[in-house]
Amino acid sequence: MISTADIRDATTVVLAAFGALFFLVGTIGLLRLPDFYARTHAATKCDTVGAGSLLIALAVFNGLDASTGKIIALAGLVLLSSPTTGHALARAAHRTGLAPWHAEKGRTP
Amino acid sequence: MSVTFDILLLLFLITTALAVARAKDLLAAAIIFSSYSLVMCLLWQHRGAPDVAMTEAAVGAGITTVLFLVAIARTTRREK
Amino acid sequence: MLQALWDNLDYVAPVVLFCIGLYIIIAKNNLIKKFLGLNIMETAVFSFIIALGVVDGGDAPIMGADARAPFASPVPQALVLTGIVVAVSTTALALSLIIRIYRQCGTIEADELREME
Amino acid sequence: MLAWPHWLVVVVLVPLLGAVLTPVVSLRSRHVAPWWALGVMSVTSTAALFLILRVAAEGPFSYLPGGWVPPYGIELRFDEFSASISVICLIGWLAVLYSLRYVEWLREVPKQRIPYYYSLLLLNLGGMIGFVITGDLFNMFVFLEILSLSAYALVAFSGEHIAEMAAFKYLLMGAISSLLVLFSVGILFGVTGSLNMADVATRLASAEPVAPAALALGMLTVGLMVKAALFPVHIWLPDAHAIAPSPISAVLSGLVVKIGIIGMIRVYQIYNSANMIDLHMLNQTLVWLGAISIVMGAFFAIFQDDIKLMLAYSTISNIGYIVMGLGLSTNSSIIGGSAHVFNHALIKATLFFAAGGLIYRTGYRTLTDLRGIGRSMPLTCIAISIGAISIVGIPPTAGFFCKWYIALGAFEADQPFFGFALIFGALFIFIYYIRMVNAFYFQAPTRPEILEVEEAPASILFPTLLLAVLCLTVGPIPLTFIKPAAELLLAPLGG
Amino acid sequence: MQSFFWGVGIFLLVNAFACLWRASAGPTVVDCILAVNIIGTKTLVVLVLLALVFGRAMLLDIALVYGLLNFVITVTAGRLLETGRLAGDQS
Amino acid sequence: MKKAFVAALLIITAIPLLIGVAALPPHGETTAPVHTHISARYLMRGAEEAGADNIVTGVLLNYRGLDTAGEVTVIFTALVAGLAVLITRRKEPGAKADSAARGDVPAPPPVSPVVSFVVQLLAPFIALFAVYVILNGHVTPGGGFQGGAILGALFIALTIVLGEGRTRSLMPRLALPWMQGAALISFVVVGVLGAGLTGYFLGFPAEASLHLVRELMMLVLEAGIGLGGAAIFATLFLQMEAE
Amino acid sequence: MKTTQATTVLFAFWLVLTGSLGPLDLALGVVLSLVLGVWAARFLWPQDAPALSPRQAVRLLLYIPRLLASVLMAALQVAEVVLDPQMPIDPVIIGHRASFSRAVSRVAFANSITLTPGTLTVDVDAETFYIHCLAERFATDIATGDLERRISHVFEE
Repeated sequence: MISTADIRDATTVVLAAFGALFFLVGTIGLLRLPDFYARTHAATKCDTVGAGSLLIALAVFNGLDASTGKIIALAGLVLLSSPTTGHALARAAHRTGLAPWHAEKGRTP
Repeated sequence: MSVTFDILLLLFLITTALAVARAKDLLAAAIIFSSYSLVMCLLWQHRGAPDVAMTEAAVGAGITTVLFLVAIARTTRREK
Repeated sequence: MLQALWDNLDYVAPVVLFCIGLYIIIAKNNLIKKFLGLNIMETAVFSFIIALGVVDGGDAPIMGADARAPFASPVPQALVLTGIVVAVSTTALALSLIIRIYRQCGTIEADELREME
Repeated sequence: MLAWPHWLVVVVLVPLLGAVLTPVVSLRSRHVAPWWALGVMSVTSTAALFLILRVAAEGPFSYLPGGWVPPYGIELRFDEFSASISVICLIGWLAVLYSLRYVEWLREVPKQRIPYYYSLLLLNLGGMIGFVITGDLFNMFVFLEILSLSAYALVAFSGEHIAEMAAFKYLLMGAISSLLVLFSVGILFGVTGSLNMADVATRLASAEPVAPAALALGMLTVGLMVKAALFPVHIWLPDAHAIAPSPISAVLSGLVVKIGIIGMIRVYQIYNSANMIDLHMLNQTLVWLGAISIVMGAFFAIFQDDIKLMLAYSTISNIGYIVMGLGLSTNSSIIGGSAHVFNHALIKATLFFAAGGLIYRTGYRTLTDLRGIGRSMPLTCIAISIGAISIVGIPPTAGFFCKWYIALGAFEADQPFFGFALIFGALFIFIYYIRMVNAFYFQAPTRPEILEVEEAPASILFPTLLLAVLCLTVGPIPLTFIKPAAELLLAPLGG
Repeated sequence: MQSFFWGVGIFLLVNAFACLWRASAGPTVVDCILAVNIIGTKTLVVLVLLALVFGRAMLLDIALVYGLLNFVITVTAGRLLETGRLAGDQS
Repeated sequence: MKKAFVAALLIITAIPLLIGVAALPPHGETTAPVHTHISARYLMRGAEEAGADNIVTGVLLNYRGLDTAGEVTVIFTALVAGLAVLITRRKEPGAKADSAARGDVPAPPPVSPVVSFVVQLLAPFIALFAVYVILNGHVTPGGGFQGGAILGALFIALTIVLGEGRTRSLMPRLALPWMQGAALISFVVVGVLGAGLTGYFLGFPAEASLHLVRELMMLVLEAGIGLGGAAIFATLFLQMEAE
Repeated sequence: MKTTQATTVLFAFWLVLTGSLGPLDLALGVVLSLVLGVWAARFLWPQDAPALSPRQAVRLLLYIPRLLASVLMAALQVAEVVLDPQMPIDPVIIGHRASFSRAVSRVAFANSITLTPGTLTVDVDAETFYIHCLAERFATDIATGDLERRISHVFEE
């Protein structure tokens, strides 16, 4: 017997696992990538997806009530602020003269 | 699970505190301090103190850090 | 003794943090760094006081439809709220002083300032 | 009037509210600020007067803000020790009056800052009053913070070259000590589950583990020791007190360091009545620290040329007297020690006010530069001399009675060594004050122009002389007043 | 479900722990700010998880506060790094 | 030498602390004195006695109202102290042409338009959220101080993206001291009102007929603390930044 | 127009926050969102308001799924790069000229670039967007002006 609660739980688990996976990718990216700009790529994208899908998972789990709106608002906030901070930091780095890493030289010029 | 979570948070706290001690760049130290406050906020949320957690998030991680940033902007970033 | 320390881990961790903060204050020369250390100490003390009010499996002391006993003690939380405000006030004043010191002396390293006196 | 219950909350909230409104009233003209502060202090002093009359008539009483019975709400409690708010109000009032001309004269200070000066001064005084009359441990911490924060800023106020550094040193040590106080309030709360002092005392008596309570006691002692500038942790004091504007030096040296002592008295009262820890070892430590402070403070003071620095070191040694008196914990030494809290406040305020007067007129602050000033500013110098003989402890001045009682206590406690240390310290103090008086009256001026200066203006001279007269006359009064309270200190709290 | 949420929480916390290494090791300050920002995002999700585990919807407010302030701090720090001043001058 | 001193000091601090805290009543058990004495009553009857579902707010504003009055005074002290330390001669009213005096310092480059836009887009929402936190402090976590801090942070963010000139207009000169002192002033007003109603300073009427009044008194306190906190943080930031 | 829209959105946010329909809460919400809406429209957004006409709002709603899809793609691509032991990247910074008349479209463009695979907006001048690409090939979508057209379709027309 599959009840709606089971479907809800399954969806939650899948989405949450998906989000967590992307968080992990983001972390690995942050640790592994060679320079700041590349790390920002990993950070902004994976965090947006990770946080977004985890939050949606939680919203699904929560069902439809007042607090779901808050979770959605949070997801929206992440969707808006994550690329913006990424851009702000990249700009700061660029303006202070941090040069990007190049593959052929294998190091920052 | 809850206990593991707790111990992990405490470890996290100690590590961040040590990272603050270690950072040579004051800006980095102040920013890491904000994440220390944040973890503290998480810990208090976990301990059933949401009011304090919110205050810590708003004041400890927010206002205090910004004040530190202003002070760093007005003085110097390097620690000798 | 060790068993007692392990049982009271939530009290011991603030002590460790307290000592780290103290270490930063004593060992570091930079005034802003010293104040980061002081903030760590303060937060450690707050965390100790919060830990006093914890109940295993306790809920936040906010009554309402979805509240269920037992509750954490509200008094330590009220104390810490006040304490946080005090801490941020101290920090604000100290940072103002640091800015002025830098204006006047051009440095915020304690040993250089001591030489200047 | 006497029975009106709200005086107890008026006396603490009026200065605080006055401080908050100071920037508001001085929006149009900054010259309103001092008069406003004077008015606020007058109201406060009136309230204090009624309170003291009431406590003299009917003994300790309390007020419950919010109407909650003690362990549940905060209790403001007025007992004989709280009568020290009389000194706070008196010196506070005089300091405001004194600042009227003095602060305008400070060259480094931008005029826009001046309203904030009065605001800070009122906050400081309000914090002290609150600290003295509260009966709740955490409330005590809050008021401690109000008064400390304003004190740090007042030290830095003069804007002189190293003022900010002195203030920062003070702030760093003060903040750590406040933290220790908060930590121990937390521990006491953890052990007893209460914050009201009387309630903590009764519950502490039956508390099971002794170690946390002992730890709290130790931390409270260390924390309050820093505020009181006792020997190993006194290093912030000389700079801070010497660099602050003179009226502030008087308030800091006369009143703010005493807050640490009054805090200790309150805390030991809790532990005394709980009777769970043998305080003997702690007392012995305090006596030793007090003795070392006496000798060290006096010794360093001898070598100072700057009069304010000299007075600052002398504060350390006088704190030593008080702590020694408390530590000996015999009846007469406690009476002497706690009476010295009052008397030293008067004496030190006189000295700093007078020194400020000299600096105001001449612009010099070292003994070498001020030689021969006695001829041109006779009244101020008489005030200094009265303060000097009083602090040395020559009868019949205020200082004599206290030191006599403390020495008596040392012999009573069968520790005559400390009695001798006390006399030895007094000898040192005698030497450096003689040096000062000698320079003012009997040496040829190094700076001829100081013979031309006038006597200080009335708003500066009046507080100085008033306090000098009080030094000569009121010495024994605190002794009689403090006696019942001192007996209370050895007896359980709350009866 | 409770234990699953705890598991996810612990997993995210471990992740955040790893990010801390980047924050501490640098090599530049921007890396540090970025890492702390990411720790902030992860922790925000953990805050929401805690709110659901405890079953108190009101705890979501804290996550919202933190989300907003994390943004403000990062922007401020970036600005400080970029120009050495904070207040902008857009007249 | 110094290292040995530091190590010694840390050890003599740590050992007594550890011994002390190890002997405290076991962590997390309901039998500890913390839970059995005053907290028990607060939890049992606080919601009706103090009139706030959030017991912490009840304790802060009602049972221990004087502490909170002291707390807002502390932060006001920090403001006054900061101003007293930071105001320098350069900013005297006569020298209005301030920017001319600083002419040699080039104006800082503007913030990235993206950041600026996003902050401006979020600003009204943040403000609304802050007001929500302030006004709902008695039923949800939060309260005047937290909301004030959020408002302060919003002000700071706006100053960063818009420049000081445009945000200053949020703080008119004549109203500013009132705003900074709002917290303690509202405490005194409510306290005196309480004294009139119950006979005790800061007393909150407990009669059922006056519940609305009690609610209103709490809201005034929260709003005062929030406004005061925000104004103080904003002023401190501006002053430190302008130094 | 601006004010009405801002007020409506703010009121919706207030409903989400309070989650209650009590008359007091509603009245408070109306008053607050009115005040804040007027403040935002007059003070914050005097020139470049983020207001949208109904048609643009519909287009925005249609655009968001595409954006989410491309974020997902971007995350997968990062995962591919990160989990590959060789790390096949060759970063370059390119400049791209795009002219928009409204601030909101510039911001949307910049953030969309950041969220699409392999690209990151580093700096924005009046007209030029400096874009950091993990590899040259990721920039094609932007270089052809595809994204730009989509954005102007939503916000400009």
